[in-house]
Amino acid sequence: MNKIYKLLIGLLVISMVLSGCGGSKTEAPAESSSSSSSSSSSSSAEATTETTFKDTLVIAHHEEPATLDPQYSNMISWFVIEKNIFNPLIDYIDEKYVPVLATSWENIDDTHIRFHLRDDVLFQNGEKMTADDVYFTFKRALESPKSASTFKTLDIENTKVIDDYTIEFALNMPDEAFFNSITSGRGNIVSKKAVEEMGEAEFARNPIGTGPYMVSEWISGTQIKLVAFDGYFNGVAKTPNLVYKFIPEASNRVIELETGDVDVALNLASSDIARVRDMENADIVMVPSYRYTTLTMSMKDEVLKDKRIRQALAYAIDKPLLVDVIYGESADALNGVMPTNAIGFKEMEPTEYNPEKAKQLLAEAGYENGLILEFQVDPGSEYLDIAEIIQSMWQDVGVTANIITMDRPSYLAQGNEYQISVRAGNANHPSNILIIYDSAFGDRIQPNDDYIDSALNEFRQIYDDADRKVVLDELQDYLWDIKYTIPLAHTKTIYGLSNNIGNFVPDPLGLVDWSIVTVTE
Amino acid sequence: MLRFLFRRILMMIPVLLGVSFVVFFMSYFTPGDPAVMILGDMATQEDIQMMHEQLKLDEPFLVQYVNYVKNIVTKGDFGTSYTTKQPVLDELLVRFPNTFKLAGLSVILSVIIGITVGIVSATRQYSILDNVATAISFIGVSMPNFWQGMMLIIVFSVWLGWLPPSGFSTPMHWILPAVTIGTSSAAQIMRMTRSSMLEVIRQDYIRTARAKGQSERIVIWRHALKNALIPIITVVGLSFGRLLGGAVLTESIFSIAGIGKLMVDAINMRNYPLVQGGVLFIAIVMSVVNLIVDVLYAYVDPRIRTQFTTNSIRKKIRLGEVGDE
Amino acid sequence: MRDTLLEIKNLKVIYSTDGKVVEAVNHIDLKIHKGEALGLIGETGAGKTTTALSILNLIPNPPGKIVEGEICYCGQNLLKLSQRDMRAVRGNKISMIFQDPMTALNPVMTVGDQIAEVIRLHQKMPRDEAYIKAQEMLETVGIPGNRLKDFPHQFSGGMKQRVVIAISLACNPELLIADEPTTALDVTIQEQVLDLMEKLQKEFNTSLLMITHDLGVVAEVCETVAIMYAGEIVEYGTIEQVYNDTKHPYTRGLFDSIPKFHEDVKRLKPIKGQMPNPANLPVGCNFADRCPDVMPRCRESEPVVIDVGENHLVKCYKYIGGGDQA
Amino acid sequence: MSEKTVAIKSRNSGMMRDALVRLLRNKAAILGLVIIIVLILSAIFADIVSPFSYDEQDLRQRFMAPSAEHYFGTDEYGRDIFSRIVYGSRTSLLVGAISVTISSGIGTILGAISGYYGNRVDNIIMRLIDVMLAIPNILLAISIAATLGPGIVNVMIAVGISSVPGYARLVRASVMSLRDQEFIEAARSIGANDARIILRHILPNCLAPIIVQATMSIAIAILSAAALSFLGLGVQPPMAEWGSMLSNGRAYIRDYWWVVTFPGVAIMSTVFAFNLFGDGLRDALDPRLKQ
Repeated sequence: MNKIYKLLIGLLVISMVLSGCGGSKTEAPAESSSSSSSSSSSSSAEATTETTFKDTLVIAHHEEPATLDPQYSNMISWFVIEKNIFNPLIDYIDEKYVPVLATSWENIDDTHIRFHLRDDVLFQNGEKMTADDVYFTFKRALESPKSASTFKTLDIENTKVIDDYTIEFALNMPDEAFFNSITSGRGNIVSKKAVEEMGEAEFARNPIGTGPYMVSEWISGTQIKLVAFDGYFNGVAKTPNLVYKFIPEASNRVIELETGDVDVALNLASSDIARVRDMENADIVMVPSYRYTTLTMSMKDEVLKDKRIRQALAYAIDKPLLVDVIYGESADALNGVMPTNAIGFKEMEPTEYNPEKAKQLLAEAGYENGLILEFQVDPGSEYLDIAEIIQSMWQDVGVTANIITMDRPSYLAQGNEYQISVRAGNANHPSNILIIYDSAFGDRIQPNDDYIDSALNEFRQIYDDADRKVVLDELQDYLWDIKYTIPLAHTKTIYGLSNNIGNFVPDPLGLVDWSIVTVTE
Repeated sequence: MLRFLFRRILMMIPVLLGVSFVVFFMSYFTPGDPAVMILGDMATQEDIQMMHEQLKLDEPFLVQYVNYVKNIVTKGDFGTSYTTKQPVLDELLVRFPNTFKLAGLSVILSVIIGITVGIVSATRQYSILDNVATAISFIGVSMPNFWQGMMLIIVFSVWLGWLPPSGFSTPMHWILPAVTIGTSSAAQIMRMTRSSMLEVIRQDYIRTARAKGQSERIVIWRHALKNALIPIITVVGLSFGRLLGGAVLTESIFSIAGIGKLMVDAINMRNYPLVQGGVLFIAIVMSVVNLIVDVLYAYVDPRIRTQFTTNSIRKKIRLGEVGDE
Repeated sequence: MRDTLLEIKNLKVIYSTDGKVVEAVNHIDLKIHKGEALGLIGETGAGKTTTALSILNLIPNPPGKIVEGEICYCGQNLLKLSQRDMRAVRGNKISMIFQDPMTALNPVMTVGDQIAEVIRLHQKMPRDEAYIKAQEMLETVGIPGNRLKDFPHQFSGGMKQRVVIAISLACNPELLIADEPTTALDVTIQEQVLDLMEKLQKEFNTSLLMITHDLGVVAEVCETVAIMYAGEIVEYGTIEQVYNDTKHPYTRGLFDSIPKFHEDVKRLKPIKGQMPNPANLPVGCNFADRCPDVMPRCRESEPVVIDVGENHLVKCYKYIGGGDQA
Repeated sequence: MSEKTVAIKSRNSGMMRDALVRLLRNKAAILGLVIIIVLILSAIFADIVSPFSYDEQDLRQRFMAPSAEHYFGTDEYGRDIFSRIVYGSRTSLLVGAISVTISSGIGTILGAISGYYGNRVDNIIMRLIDVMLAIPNILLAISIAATLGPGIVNVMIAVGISSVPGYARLVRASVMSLRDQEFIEAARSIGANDARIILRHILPNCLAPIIVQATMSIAIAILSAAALSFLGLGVQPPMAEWGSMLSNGRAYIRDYWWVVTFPGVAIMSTVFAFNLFGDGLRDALDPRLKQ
């Protein structure tokens, strides 16, 4: 699992080197300024250089958030901005939970967890952050339809504020996933006073958090401008201004990077990787995300209930080719039921591409003369591309998949009234990833499989890593074998970075802390 | 004329009621659940139920509609956006200036180009100039906006570095989007001008004007153009109206915060208050544009002018029994 | 003899469409003297209007083109004038009344604008004065001056033609070309309009080229007359000469085809056959196929124009010696 | 009586024949007609004309530049672009033709009635048109799709209906400046009823703007169909359709020009052909051009 860690470090080094290269490419007289801009803030051993920093970092973002209120957010692209305005109690870095606003925590028993908070944290309105704010944050999370299910095990009635800097969470049941939940953006701590004074609608536009930046100007549909919060507990941000420009077209984010109008372009398309690499002033940084795509089949469907058919469909997909065509280098073929960097991921033996075997299985199931299926596709993202290629691959084994597209709301409104579909998941905790197989989850797959239901319920209650792994591994093996879904690809998050960016630490989801990043002129 | 204006403005009320009802009806019976759209496909049933309550989606159709209209009439409240929780009116008003500017600029541009080229084309029918203009207009109308927009960005922003690739804040930002949109409208206006002018310049009164010794320039621009204007005004009015409803692709490509993308996003999110508010807003704008077009008709063509005054005295006027005013 | 105002010499006009060439006007010669009223008579398609438009150099080009000849006005060839100089002639020295008053006026301009326009073009005068003059003109043609601001659609056909006349006479032209000015009007109005034209022609001492197919109109208004057939002038002379001493068989045919009150004729005698296709004119005399007096040589070569006395010109072999008499 | 009708008939057919002769003499119109016929034939005989099938993928031959094997190159799935354009002519021509027929048909009728009767009728119809203008065609397409199910038919109807207002206003404007002219009075005076006056006397005189608008809007129809397809409301993949080919190719504009260029050229030549033909038709049908 420290593959990712290595990758992160590697990329960091690469980005440093590249930023160095960028400097030398300009052939400016101050050749030595190329010497790692990333470390220049602290180490100025080389007295000859005088690196100048830009006061504004401009980021091309693909989507405008509807709100910057963390408990009312549910899109990664919104959390990307909120990351720089708020902080959670703890974070998950390098496969372990690390303190942020909390200094330490302990399990009192299976259902009670006590957090000790930092006493030096200020909100951007000047108020001190206390346990009251934390309590308030989680209480409102349970009132928000966007966060309630994330914290469904939290028993807010019995959660107690012990003192200003201590809070004890009570849970309905033992829940290891709770830690993961509070690291998610929905667990970002908001200022109780600010919310109550402003009201929700106003807070959504001018949020008050504890983070390094605060909103200074939000021009709807155009950009959000953040300014550094000088009372940030973790040290004032290196760059005073942060601007998120909303540029919906991926190719235009690339152009902005090329023309130097932005310093960073988020969420680039795989087709743009080569172009950015060819640029003199910018480069690509790629890290595995938590996003994976998978083919889902409805277990309410009589045909697909037959495991042989599901297996046949899996054998008929040339996964490496599919992933290469759709994603190029921006994703890897996924052999497992979770993204490879998810907590507790188990790598599986790849299902070989074997059309003969597929035909044979179909014949066994009574479909030697072919099979007609409906492939319902959400027109967004890459789903349609995937469907078209799979359609063609299945055609070779006699399976005709009729693609039906409709607008996204109609698609979602159909619930589980479908045969086959493609979806993407975006999470790193097994509880959140595998919930799609849960009978209680309702839509989509609906296997109504007692084993899965009990295993899902069981493992999140185990706090011991080793014990949990046993249950989880077994569940993953089962899911891989039973093939309610055919996992396809694990995608990467692609950053386009201008060479003047230093000290950049990529995040799988794009939740980059820009306060530590430097931008040279 | 004043009475006519007053009557037309009064007529906007049933139009707006009609629009709001049709849209309300459509949105209510269109598949798709705003709660699911907002929460995403990972939402649980409880989340969705909670959202339904917060958005008051469970009320019957007519109750929702009546409340909606009542809030507008009594409080001027167009509701709040499901997604951003901001007042719908604010959301629209932030974006409208951009849309208006973009529409206005591109219409001005396309009128100047379209009418000039159309006239040149008509007066030199079948000349090389006419053929070239015709060919360019076909390209203009069949070239997709996004393609043209991308090409303009690549040439003028990336290669030449003259103009900014996106945004809409300064006049420099306005050029590329206005050109992108203006091209296809210009092509349409050009074709319409050409055809209309071809009709007109064959008329006897053009020969009369020439026989007076009037210069060709004035014959074309004063005598002929004014007669050819009616269909041109119609097309210009239509494309201006259409553009005020937003130009989705161009807005996306140039990252302009306009009505078009707002509306498409709202429809795709089933953000009904915003959809309804937006459609009402567009309806008002369209009605005003159409009213202006009708007034222009009357201004340009005295025969239409008499039709807008009442019917009974029209006949008398034509018989020469009473004066016009 | 009065001075010559306009002389058309050897004029040839063709129209070419789709590779076919139509000889609309074929080498005609015509003179108009100062103060003279000349009638140009012919069937539809004989080339009358083309001749008239040639004088103002308003033949639509393409498809039309003046290929040969001169049109001399006060000694200068109008066809050689620059566009600019030609415009100074149009509406000023020579003006024209068109056939259809319904379409000859611009529907989107007031009649005042349309009259004042020609005045302002040729007589440098301020706007206000031009409108006063326009009002006078309107009253001259018998329309109340307060209708200056009315639009053409508010006038009846006869009144529109009066407006057209007002426009054409506004600059006191030396030559007025009237192209079937009464054809589109009903009979009572016709009479009024003709009277008006005649009166104004005398009053302003304007020369008049009256184009019509109506022999009666010409008799009423004109002193001299030219008969046109298939792009050529076949007979020319004073009214007396042509009407009382008709020479050309075609002219005779024309007279026979209209009712006469003083003669008791049982049946009208229309001219048999049709005018030859101008795109495909026969060798010899164009009228040969329809001529009651046709002779063999009529089909072999074209007759020349011959003066049969006191400038009475005829283009017919009957009057050229050396041939067999009919 | 019967003789009379025969006579009228023969005169009518004579007029039509004249128009046809004029049309056939117009070289540009013939060129347009030939292109249209070629397009229609290739749509009908797509299976024979195209070297590959529209959905035949070769994932190892992606983004091949135009060559002897693939005349127009291959797309992101290694499908032959030429074949897809040939097959695409089926959907695209249908979308263009049907939606333009819907919009020009309904629009012309509404506009003619509105302009002819004026006053209250005009007011009611035009306010209805204002309502239609305000409703975004995406919303319209979604509701149609909701009633009829997804597919190309919705697109045609939605695009068709959403451009009705354009025709209605255009025709209304022309009719308004025509209806008080003398020839209309004349027709009325000989006892022609309103329908006859509108159909036989007024509409032929405002054909020019209708034809111009119709020929231009074929391109617009094809392109808006693509926009709807992009939202999942249009043709169901892998069916080929020019507009969608264009918009799907947008990501490759800078790298593989042929992916967007050829569908674009296809749309353009269609528009071009319909315009040439439309212009010729207008000229041929115009009685004033006879001499």
